[in-house]
Amino acid sequence: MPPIDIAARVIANARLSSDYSVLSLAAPDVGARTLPGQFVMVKPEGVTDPLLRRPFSVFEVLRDPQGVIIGISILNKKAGRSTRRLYDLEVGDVVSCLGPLGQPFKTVASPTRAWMVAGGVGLAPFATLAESLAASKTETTLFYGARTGEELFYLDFFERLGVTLVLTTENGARGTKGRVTLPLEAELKALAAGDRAMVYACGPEPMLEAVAKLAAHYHQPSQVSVERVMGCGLGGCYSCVVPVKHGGENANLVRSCISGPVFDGAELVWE
Amino acid sequence: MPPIDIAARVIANARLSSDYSVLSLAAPDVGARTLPGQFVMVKPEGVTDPLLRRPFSVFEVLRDPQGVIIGISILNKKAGRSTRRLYDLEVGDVVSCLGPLGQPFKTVASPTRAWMVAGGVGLAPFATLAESLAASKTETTLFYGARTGEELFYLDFFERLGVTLVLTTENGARGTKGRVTLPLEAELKALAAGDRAMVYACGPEPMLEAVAKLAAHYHQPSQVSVERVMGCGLGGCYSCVVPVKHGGENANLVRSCISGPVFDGAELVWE
Amino acid sequence: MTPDLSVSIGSLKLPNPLIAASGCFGYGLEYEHVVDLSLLGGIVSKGLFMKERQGHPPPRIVETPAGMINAIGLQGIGVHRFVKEKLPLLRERGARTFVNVCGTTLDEYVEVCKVLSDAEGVAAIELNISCPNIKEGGIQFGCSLHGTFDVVSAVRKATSLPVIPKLTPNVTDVASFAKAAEDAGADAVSLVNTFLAMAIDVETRRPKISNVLGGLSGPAIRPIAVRMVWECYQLVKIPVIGMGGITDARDVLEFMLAGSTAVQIGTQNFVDPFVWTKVLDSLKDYMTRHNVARLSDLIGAFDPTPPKATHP
Amino acid sequence: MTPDLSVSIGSLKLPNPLIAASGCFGYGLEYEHVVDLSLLGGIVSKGLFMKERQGHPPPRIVETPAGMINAIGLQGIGVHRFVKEKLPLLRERGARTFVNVCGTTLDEYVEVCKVLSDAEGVAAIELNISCPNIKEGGIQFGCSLHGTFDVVSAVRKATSLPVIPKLTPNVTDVASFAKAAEDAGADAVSLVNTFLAMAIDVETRRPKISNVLGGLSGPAIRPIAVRMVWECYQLVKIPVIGMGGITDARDVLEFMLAGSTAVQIGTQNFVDPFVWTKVLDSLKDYMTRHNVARLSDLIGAFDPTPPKATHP
Ligand SMILES: Cc1cc2nc3c(=O)[nH]c(=O)nc-3n(C[C@H](O)[C@H](O)[C@H](O)COP(=O)(O)OP(=O)(O)OC[C@H]3O[C@@H](n4cnc5c(N)ncnc54)[C@H](O)[C@@H]3O)c2cc1C
Ligand SMILES: Cc1cc2nc3c(=O)[nH]c(=O)nc-3n(C[C@H](O)[C@H](O)[C@H](O)COP(=O)(O)OP(=O)(O)OC[C@H]3O[C@@H](n4cnc5c(N)ncnc54)[C@H](O)[C@@H]3O)c2cc1C
Ligand SMILES: Cc1cc2nc3c(=O)[nH]c(=O)nc-3n(C[C@H](O)[C@H](O)[C@H](O)COP(=O)(O)O)c2cc1C
Ligand SMILES: Cc1cc2nc3c(=O)[nH]c(=O)nc-3n(C[C@H](O)[C@H](O)[C@H](O)COP(=O)(O)O)c2cc1C
Ligand code: FES
Ligand code: FES
Repeated sequence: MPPIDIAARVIANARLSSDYSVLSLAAPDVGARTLPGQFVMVKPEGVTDPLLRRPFSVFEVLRDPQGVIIGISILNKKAGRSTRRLYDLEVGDVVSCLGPLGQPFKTVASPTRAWMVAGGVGLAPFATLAESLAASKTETTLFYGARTGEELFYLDFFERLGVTLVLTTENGARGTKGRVTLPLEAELKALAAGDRAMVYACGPEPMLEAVAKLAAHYHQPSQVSVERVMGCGLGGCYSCVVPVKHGGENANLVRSCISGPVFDGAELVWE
Repeated sequence: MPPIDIAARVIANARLSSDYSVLSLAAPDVGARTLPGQFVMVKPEGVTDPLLRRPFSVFEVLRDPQGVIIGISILNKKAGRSTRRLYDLEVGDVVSCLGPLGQPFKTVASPTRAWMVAGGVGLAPFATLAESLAASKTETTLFYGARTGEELFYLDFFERLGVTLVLTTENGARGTKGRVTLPLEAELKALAAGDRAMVYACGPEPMLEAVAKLAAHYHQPSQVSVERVMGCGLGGCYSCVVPVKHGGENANLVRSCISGPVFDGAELVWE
Repeated sequence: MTPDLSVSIGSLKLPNPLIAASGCFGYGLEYEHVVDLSLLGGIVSKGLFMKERQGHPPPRIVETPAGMINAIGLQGIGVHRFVKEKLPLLRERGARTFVNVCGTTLDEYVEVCKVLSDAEGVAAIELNISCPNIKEGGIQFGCSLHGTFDVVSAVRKATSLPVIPKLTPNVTDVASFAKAAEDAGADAVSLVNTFLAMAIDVETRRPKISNVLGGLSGPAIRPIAVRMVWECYQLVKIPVIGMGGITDARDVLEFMLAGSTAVQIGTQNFVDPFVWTKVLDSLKDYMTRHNVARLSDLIGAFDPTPPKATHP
Repeated sequence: MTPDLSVSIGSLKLPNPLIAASGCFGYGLEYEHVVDLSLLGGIVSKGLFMKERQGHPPPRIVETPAGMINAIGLQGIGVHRFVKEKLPLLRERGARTFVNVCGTTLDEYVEVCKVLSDAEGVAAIELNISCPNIKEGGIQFGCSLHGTFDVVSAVRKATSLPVIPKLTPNVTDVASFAKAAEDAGADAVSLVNTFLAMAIDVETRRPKISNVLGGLSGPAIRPIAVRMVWECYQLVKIPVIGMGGITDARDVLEFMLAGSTAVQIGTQNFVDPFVWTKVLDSLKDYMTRHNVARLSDLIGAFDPTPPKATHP
C-alpha cells in the first residue's frame, strides 16, 4: 500500500520511564496499511528545527473497543532532540506521520517456530509481529533484553498473546543476567534436528550481528531490522545504505529504507 | 536599572479578541525595574526559529493582592510568526524576557495635563504611564482609536485611574467615527492660552507623525514612541535607527532601542 | 480564467516551473506512489557516470541549523542501466526527465551525453560540474571558467538535447560562470548546487559524516542562492533554473522574481514528499490574489525599490 | 586543577578565546551593564573609517531560516571620536579591544591604523576587507589576492599593533587568501565575515532590506564557516580566529577543533546577550568531562577518522 502523510493528533503519550514513552497517534489510515516491521517517518507539526523527520517502527496498531483501527503508536526512546521532543508531547499536539514505509517481516507458520530477539527499544516492531503470529497460531518466543528490570515493557501484552518470554537484564534484576544472546544460543543449541526456528531480531547493531551469526551457525534463518540515519524514508536520498552480499541495483550498498529495514540476516555484511 | 533576562513562566494569556491577547509573565525583577514606556525583548524558550527576540512595550506591572510585584504583561497583537506564537502560549510555557530596555516617557505634573494618544496596539505603554500620572494626580486624558468597538480594550482600567476617555473607531461603532487625531485637534484648539498639555503618542507611524505635527502646531510638547525592526534592543546592531534633528553621536540616525523608543516629537524627522 | 503556470526553457515547454532536484528524488520512480510524476514540471535524475558507483560509506548526511550536509558521493547505477531500466518507466509515467550527468574527465561527460542522446525520453541534460563530494572531475570544471567553457562546449557539440550546466555556489563570482556557460552554448544554467561544509562531533572530535566534507542544502542557504540567481539573471540571457532551500510557494516565487524561469526542490522532498501539490495550489492562489494570468510574467519581476522603514 | 582557558594570538594573550564580533556588540560599552567586559577574551569594535558614516537607510536587517541578513552599511563615529570617546572607557573597564578597520582606499586603511597606533588601549587591528555592504573599497581588497596582500603589507608597515585581516567567505578558495595575508605579514586571520545574500518580499515584489543585498550571519552559515576555518588552518601557520553562527560552547569547540585559536560570537549576542558566561561555564564543564587541562590543546585537534555508520 502506498504511504500517506497524516497530520495526526496525539491521543496519548504514556511515559513508561524517564526515557521511554508510548506515543499514540490518530492515524487510522496509516494503521490500516501497516504490516509488522514497517516504519513511519514523523515530525511534530510546524517544527522547522530539527528540519528532517525521524524513523520509528510502528509499535501498535490501535483499535477502538469495536475493533476499528483508530491509529498507531510508537515506542519512543530518548536519544536526541527529536525523541526528547516526542517524549514531551501532550494530548492534542499534532505530529506529521508518513507511512507505512519499508519492507515488513516475512511471517512463518507452524511447524516453524518464531523467535523474536529484542534489545531495548528494539522491542518496537515485535508487538505487531506477535499479533500476526498469534493469529496464525505460530509458536512464538520473545527473547527480550534490557538494561534494568524497569525497562522490560509490555510483558503482559505478549503473555496475553501466548508468547513465551525469555528475559535478560544487564544487572540481573529480572530474568537472567547478561546478554539476550546467551539464552538464545542455549535454545538454538537445544533445537532438535529438523526443527526450524525463524529468528527475528531488532536492537543495537552488535546484537543484530551476534544474532544473525548465531542463527547461521545453527543453520536457522534470520530476519533482522537495521537502523541507519534516514533522510527521507522513501528511497530518495541514499543516506541509509547498508552493505549486502547480493545487492540489487546498486552493487552491494542498498537503501535500508526501501530494501529494508528488515533484511535476511545472512545477506548483510557486518562492518 | 540594568536589564536582566528572565526565563519567565506564563501566568496567564487572556485572549481579548482573535488578534489580541494579554500575556502575563512571572518576571518580578523585570517588573520592579520598569518605567512607563520601556520595553522588553521576548522569545519563547527553546524556539530557534524565528531566531531573534521581538520587542514589546511593558503593558502592566503585575502585583499580587498584597501589592508585591509578581511580573509584567504585554499586550500582544498578531502581526507575524512570533506574535502568533505568543498568542497561542498556554499557562506554564516559558518565555525569555529581557528588560527593561529603552528610554521611558518623561512624566509631567500639574498644572501640565497629560494627553495620551493611542492607536490600536499603541495602547500598550499607556497603562503604566497612566498609573504613574494618577499617582502624581496629573489630569490625564486618553485619546484612543481602534478599528472597531470590540478592539477598544481596558477602558475600565483607565476609568478606574480617573483618566478621561476620548474614543474613536474607524466604523463609528463606539466613540466618534474616524481618526483619533480629530478629537485631539479639537481639544488642542480649545486649550486656553497658557494652558499646557504634554501629548504622548504610540501607534502607527502616520498617526505619530500627525500627532507630533499637531502638537507642534498648537505649541504643545509631545513624546512619541516609535517602532522599528529591532535585532537586539541593546544598541548592539544598529538595525533600529531613526532620523532625528539633533542626533547625538551618529549625526542624525540614532538607535531607537537606546535613544528611544520614546522621542521628543519635535526632534524626529518624518520620512 | 485558468492560471497559466507553464514556463519555457528554450524549446522545452514545462507545464509548471517545479522540478525535482537531482539526488533528492532518487530516479523519480521511488516517488511514483506519493506523487503523479507527470504533474511536476520535471524531474532530475540522480547524478550518473558511465559506470555504476558505490558512493561514500555512511554516515552520509547530518542535520545542521535549517539545513543538512550530505556526502552521498554520487552512488548510482550508471547511464546504461538508467537508460535501460528507468527511462522507459519514466516515459510511461509522463515524467519530463532531466538527466544529471557527471564525469571524472571531459571525455566521460561527452560519452554519457552521447548515450543519452541516443535514448528516448530525455528532456534535457543537466551537467553536474558542481558536486562538492567527489575528488576527481566535476567541481574542478565548475570552479574554473575555462573548465566550464570547455566541458559545455564539448557536450554542446555531442548532443542536440538542451544542455544545462549546474553551477556551484563555491565561487567568487557565479555570474561569470553562467556567462562562460552561455558563451559555450548552454541552453540554460541551473544553480545552486550545495555549499561545501563540514560538521564535527565535539564529543568524539571526529567528523559527523564519513567523507568529512559534504554539501550544505536546505532553507539555510536560500538567501545566498536567491542572490546568486539574481546576479546570473542580470548577466545572461539564457534561462536560469534556481534552487536552494525552497520549501513552499513563497520561496518558489522569491526565486522566480529574482530571475528563475523554473525552480528545483531538493531537501524539502525529504521533509514533505507531498510538497508538490501543496506548492502548485498555493501558486494558483497567489496568482488569483495578485491577478497574475501567466506565472512566467513574474520571472525577474523583482522591483529593487527599497521598502519603507516603518511597518504597514 | 583550575582549567586554563587562555589562548595566544602572537604576542597577545587572552584569558579565554571568546571575542565579541564586530558590528554585533556596538562599541562594547553598550553591553557593559549586561556583561563584565573584562571577562571576555576580547571585543571587536564596530567597523571604523576615518570619518563618521551614516550607513544605509532602514530596514537594515531581516530574519531568514536560522540566520539574518544585515546591511547596516557601517554606520559609525569615525576613528577619531572612537579614540577620544570610547577607548578610554573601554580601557577602564579592562576590555581587550580589537578595532575593526575599514577603508574606501588603501591609504584610508593605513591612515586609520596610524591613528590607532598612536592611541592607548588597542589590543589589535582587525582589517575589515570583507564587508559585503558597501560598494567602495573593503570587499574589493578582500576578493582579490593581490588586493589582500597589498593592503595587509601597507598596514603592516604602518603599525606595530597585531594585524588581523578579516576574510570574506564569498570566494572560491578562502585558504589562499589566508596565505596571502600571512605572506604579507599578518599576525592572524579572522573569518568568516557574512555571506552576500538577499531576500524578496513576494507580496510587494520588493527587497526586504533597503540595500537589497546584505550579509548572512547566524547558525545557518556555521557548517560552511567551520569548513573554511579547517581549510585555512591546514594551509597557514598564523592563528585563525573563527566565527559564523556560534551559539554555545559546543559550537566554540567545533571551531577550535577545526583550527581556531580564538572565536568570535556575533548574531547570538542579539538572541542572548548573556551568552558569554554561559559559554564559559560550559567550556569548563567540557574540559572537566574530557580531562582537558588547557583549552588551547584542542586547537586543530580534529580527528578526520570517519565515524561508524551505526549508532553507539
Ligand atoms: C527503521 C528505523 C526504526 C526505528 N524505530 C525506532 C523506534 O521504534 N523507537 C525509537 O525510539 N527509535 C527508533 N529508531 C531510532 C530513531 O529514529 C532515532 O533514535 C532518532 O532518529 C533519533 O533522533 P533525535 O533527533 O532524537 O536524535 P539526534 O539529535 O538526531 O541524535 C542524537 C544522538 O542519537 C544518536 N542516534 C541518532 N539516531 C539513532 C538511532 N537510530 N539509534 C541510536 N542512536 C541514534 C546519534 O548518533 C546522536 O548521537 C528507528 C530508526 C530506524 C532507522
Ligand atoms: C519598542 C517597540 C515596542 C513594541 N510594543 C509592542 C506591543 O506592546 N505589542 C505588540 O503587539 N507589538 C509591539 N511591537 C511590535 C512587535 O514587536 C511586532 O509586531 C513584532 O516584532 C512582529 O513579530 P512577528 O514575528 O509576529 O512578525 P514578523 O513575522 O517578523 O513580521 C510579519 C509582518 O509584520 C510586520 N511587522 C513586523 N514588525 C512590526 C511592527 N513593529 N509593527 C507592525 N508590523 C510589524 C512585518 O513588516 C511583516 O509584514 C513593538 C515594537 C517595538 C519596536
Ligand atoms: C542528498 C542529496 C543528494 C544530492 N545529489 C546531487 C546529485 O547527484 N547531483 C546534483 O547535481 N546535485 C545533487 N544534490 C544537490 C541538489 O540537487 C540541490 O542542488 C541542492 O540540494 C540545493 O537545493 P535544496 O536546498 O532544495 O536541497 C544533492 C542534494 C542532496 C541533499
Ligand atoms: C548587524 C551586523 C553588523 C556587522 N557589522 C560588521 C562590521 O562592522 N565589521 C565586520 O567586520 N563585520 C561585521 N559583521 C559580521 C560579524 O562580525 C561576523 O563576521 C558575522 O556576523 C558572522 O558571525 P555570527 O554568525 O556569529 O554573527 C556584522 C554582522 C552583523 C550581524
Ligand atoms: S532514507 Fe532516503 S534513501 Fe533511505
Ligand atoms: S535593536 Fe540593535 S541597536 Fe537597536
